[in-house]
Amino acid sequence: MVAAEVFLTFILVLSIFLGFELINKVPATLHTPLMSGANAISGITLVGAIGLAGTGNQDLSNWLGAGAVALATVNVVGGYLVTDRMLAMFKKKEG
Amino acid sequence: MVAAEVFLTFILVLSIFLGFELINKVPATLHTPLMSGANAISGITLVGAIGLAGTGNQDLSNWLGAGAVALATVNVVGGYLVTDRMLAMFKKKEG
Amino acid sequence: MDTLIQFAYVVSGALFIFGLKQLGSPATARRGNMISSLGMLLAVVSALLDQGIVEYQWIVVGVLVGAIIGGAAARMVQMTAMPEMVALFNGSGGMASLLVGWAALNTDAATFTLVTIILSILIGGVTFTGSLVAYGKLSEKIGSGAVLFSGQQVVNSLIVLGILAGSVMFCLEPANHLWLYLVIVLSLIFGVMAVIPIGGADMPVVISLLNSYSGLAACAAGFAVNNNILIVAGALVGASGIILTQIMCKAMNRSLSNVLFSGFGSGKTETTAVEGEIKPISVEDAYYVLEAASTVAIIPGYGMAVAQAQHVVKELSVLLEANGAEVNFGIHPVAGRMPGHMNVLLAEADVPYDQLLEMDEINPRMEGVDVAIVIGANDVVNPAARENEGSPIYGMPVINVDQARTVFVLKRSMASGFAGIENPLFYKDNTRMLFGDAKESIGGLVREFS
Amino acid sequence: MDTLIQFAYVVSGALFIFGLKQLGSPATARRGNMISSLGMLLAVVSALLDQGIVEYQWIVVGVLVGAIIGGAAARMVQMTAMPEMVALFNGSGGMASLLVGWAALNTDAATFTLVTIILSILIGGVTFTGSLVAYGKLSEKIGSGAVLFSGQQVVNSLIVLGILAGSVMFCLEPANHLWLYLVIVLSLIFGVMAVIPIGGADMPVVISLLNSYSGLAACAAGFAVNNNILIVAGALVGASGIILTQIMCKAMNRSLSNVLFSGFGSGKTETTAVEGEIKPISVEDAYYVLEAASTVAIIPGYGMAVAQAQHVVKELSVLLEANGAEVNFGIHPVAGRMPGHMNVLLAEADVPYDQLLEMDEINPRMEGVDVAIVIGANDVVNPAARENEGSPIYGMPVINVDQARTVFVLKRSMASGFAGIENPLFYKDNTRMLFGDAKESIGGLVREFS
Ligand SMILES: NC(=O)c1ccc[n+]([C@@H]2O[C@H](COP(=O)([O-])OP(=O)(O)OC[C@H]3O[C@@H](n4cnc5c(N)ncnc54)[C@H](OP(=O)(O)O)[C@@H]3O)[C@@H](O)[C@H]2O)c1
Ligand SMILES: NC(=O)c1ccc[n+]([C@@H]2O[C@H](COP(=O)([O-])OP(=O)(O)OC[C@H]3O[C@@H](n4cnc5c(N)ncnc54)[C@H](OP(=O)(O)O)[C@@H]3O)[C@@H](O)[C@H]2O)c1
Repeated sequence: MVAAEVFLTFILVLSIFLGFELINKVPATLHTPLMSGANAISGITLVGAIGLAGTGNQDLSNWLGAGAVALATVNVVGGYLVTDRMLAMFKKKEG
Repeated sequence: MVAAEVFLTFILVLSIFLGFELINKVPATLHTPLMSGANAISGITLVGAIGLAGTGNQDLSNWLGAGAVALATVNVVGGYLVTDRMLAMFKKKEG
Repeated sequence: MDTLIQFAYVVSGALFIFGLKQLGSPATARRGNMISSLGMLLAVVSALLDQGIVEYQWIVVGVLVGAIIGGAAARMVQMTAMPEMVALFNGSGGMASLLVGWAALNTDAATFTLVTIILSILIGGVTFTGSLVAYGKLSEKIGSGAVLFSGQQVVNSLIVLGILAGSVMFCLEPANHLWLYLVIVLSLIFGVMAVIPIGGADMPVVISLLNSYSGLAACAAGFAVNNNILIVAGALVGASGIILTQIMCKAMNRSLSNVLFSGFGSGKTETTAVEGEIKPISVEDAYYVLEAASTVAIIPGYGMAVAQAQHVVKELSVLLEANGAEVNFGIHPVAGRMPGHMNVLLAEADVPYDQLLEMDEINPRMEGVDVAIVIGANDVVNPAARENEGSPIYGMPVINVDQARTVFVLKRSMASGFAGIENPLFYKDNTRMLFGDAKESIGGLVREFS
Repeated sequence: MDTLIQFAYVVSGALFIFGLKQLGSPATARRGNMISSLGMLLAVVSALLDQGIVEYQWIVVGVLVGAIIGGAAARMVQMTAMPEMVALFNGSGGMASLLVGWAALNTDAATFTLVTIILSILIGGVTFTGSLVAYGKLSEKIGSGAVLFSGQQVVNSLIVLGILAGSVMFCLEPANHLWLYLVIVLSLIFGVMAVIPIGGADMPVVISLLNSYSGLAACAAGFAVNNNILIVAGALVGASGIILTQIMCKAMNRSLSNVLFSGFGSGKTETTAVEGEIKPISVEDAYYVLEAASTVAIIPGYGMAVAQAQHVVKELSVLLEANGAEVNFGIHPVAGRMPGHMNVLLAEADVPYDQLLEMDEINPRMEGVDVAIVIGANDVVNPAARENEGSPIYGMPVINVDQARTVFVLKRSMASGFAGIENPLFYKDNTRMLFGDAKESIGGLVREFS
């Protein structure tokens, strides 16, 4: 009965509010990792790209999808690794 | 394609997270109004009840719906009014 | 049109969220409540415009009846009776969810829908009777003690089993109404059984929890009638109730399961051996001490609500300030019978909210306080919680009034507070007991000052 | 199966949320990033299990290529080059969204879908080229100044009009690929045009904003392919980028539109009349002063990143502490070229994060500081922001090093910082300039100590 767009919009609105609440709490110390970590999450496009790159049709859509898979993966893998590398360096004073 | 239940669950999960983030910030001073204000919101069942009370069939469903309309309205009207009455009393020191 | 209505629900969800956000600060809280009510209005109007609705008369009747009852109750309730009021509204919301779930039933519904229907009936039913019992205990219409009897656990287990079995059978055979009725009746009974073993003073925790349940019931009803806004709003309420419950439990240093299942406050008192003697003081002598004090801390508790003393307390604080003293209020998170109870009462009496200090703010200052006036508070100022490992409230954070130079305790007798335990504070060297109804004692002080 | 996959997306959304929550505290941040990456893994695996997928070879090739590039880049990048790296990743994400939008196109799509497709192409394209230009400016592969030419506004307006017209025509005639290509090309051009008029030092703001856009592009792509998790994750990223942008603008006391449209830092310097004389100091003399200091505040800035001096700075701080001094770091929110830039560099050098004080924490203590060592910072310690109403950075909160007993400023010359304005700090009585590359100067101090 209810159209998918409605659900999607609802989800969008809720996520935006949630994003604001969550990010507002991150302290300045962590802003660079936050930036690269969020960047990695934006690689979620990968999930959309996978569906388009695996249709089996040798058409434009498929090639575009494959390209998107590669680019989004750069974002995901690079983003998470570099964030982890940064965060591994953050240490509390012992004792 | 995607089933409505999936969307609804997504919405549920997001709302719960959002609820926790929002409420956690409310200071102790406002806990009573928060409680009655939240209570008023839970009267949202009214929206569901309206659809059931207006079918025009003179059947059990209709009567149950009408009953639910009355009860939920108590919750909504009473809840918002009493919260407002309480909050109207909260004052900051002048000057 | 239908899609438009659905988008209106999105907007009203956003309004609820905005409203709750603004409820987070005293300066914007009132606006927040308005915004939230606007969201509700929008949702209701949208629901009314739905094309599925062919007959408005019963809706109008229902809304009128509900609005009159709710409006009247909200206008007339006394601020001291807030907890009871919230309990009643809660119950009403729960029953509404039960009815919606029931009404949404049609025999060719999918299993998923059937499950959500039975959930909304179950949670709604428990919320309804549970809230009524909580109301009864709070308003002392029924005995507020914990009701415990032998075999209680067996009975409860049987009820739970019955509910489970009934629910499963209902989902398998939705056409057979027997199962439906069974679950309705059992969930109503279960609501009663779940709340009677809990002592009257623990009712606030129960009410918060039931508040959360009423939200969850709305959620379940939302799944049953496939409506987003019920789910969003219900989940917000559910989260809010759970957080308040947690806050209270933490402030009492007890676990939720301890509150729900242990029958605390049911009369089994654990005596703390106390030494020292009780030193009563007259209103006149108390006046002389206060006259000379330059910093005064007022710590209100449940007794202030009972005595309805908030207005005279405000008067006293003004007089003390006029006399050159610095006056602060120290508010314990579980003082009274509901979270934020003291704040509401003092707000009613026009005490500005920035004069109310939370426990963590006032405790460090306590050593510099000349006179701490304890008004009908007992457990929340009990030093045994800090000192006596054997005390049932050991570990609960309290306001350390005993560190002030002088402590006045205003109460009617030596009776114990809700926790039913002795309070060594009353026997300390620097404590003076000002016996009598709080309103009268403070009134006496006010008269001395003016 | 399909429903199962969808529920897996719900779980992975929850994991992203949990992950971001844990990113909120240094102690749990690393775990948070893991949780978030777990969410990503779950989402990707679920997508792979989708029954619509018949051929895996191109997916595998794409993932391998991407993983190798991304992994290598992440391993090899220097911490000082973080901003450039993020810009590149950003661009890559934007391009991916553009391609997904394009690939999702089929001519019998509904108008709503067409709108979301064109949105994801548009936002993705702008993000892509915008990020590339930002990368070029930051890494100084292209001139970092603001590029302004006459008629720029006219050109930009024409591009925007072209995009609008193309988008509308595309939605009306999706079969005519001309409109699609027009929008793609124009949005790529627009990305360039939007970023070139912004000075190199404002790039961090631009990157944050583009970060936000890349999230929004993912959202739009999510609408286009009807996928919840894209929307949730995209919105979270969108919100995060906007908040970081706001924080930076606020810390610079400028509005976002001022950053985006005014070409600040494009060479037009506003001279502040300064009095006093410059007093250079040698490493040796600086050592004697530091030896006697009992409280030292270190204020790093962009120059520390340029000189890669973080490790010697850490050495110096350890030596100072061994010498009995209390050492704190004062971190301005926009020190460096990226929010949190200094924190990451100092973390790399093993400075514990509880030794890093934010501006609001260190400023009240500044009067008690014996020596403030300013390492390659300039604008963030410029007292003109506090004192000189005519200064272009007037009103920007700064670290008040001039209130310390003695200030050492380490920089190579009298050149100005990013804002291109004079710094009266250098002329104050209590300031000594220690000229030279920061790494060498500090290295010299370290040698004196040991
Ligand atoms: N606030 C919440 O959310 C919440 C929730 C759950 C449980 N609780 C529990 O409730 C308790 C609250 O502590 P509390 O210190 O506020 O109250 P309390 O410990 O219950 O003590 C109240 C005191 O007020 C006195 N009193 C009653 N009527 C009075 C009157 N008319 N004039 C003067 N005194 C009067 C009583 O002594 P007399 O009879 O001698 O006068 C009694 O000792 C805590 O144990 C807390 O754990 C609170
Ligand atoms: N962090 C952010 O997120 C962000 C975002 C947007 C804009 N900004 C802007 O960036 C600026 C940051 O301020 P800041 O004080 O950190 O930096 P700054 O004002 O740009 O000054 C950096 C100073 O470091 C010196 N320096 C450069 N290389 C050096 C080396 N190898 N050794 C020693 N000194 C060296 C330079 O002087 P010499 O050339 O004489 O050595 C320069 O004066 C602010 O204006 C801020 O608004 C920051």
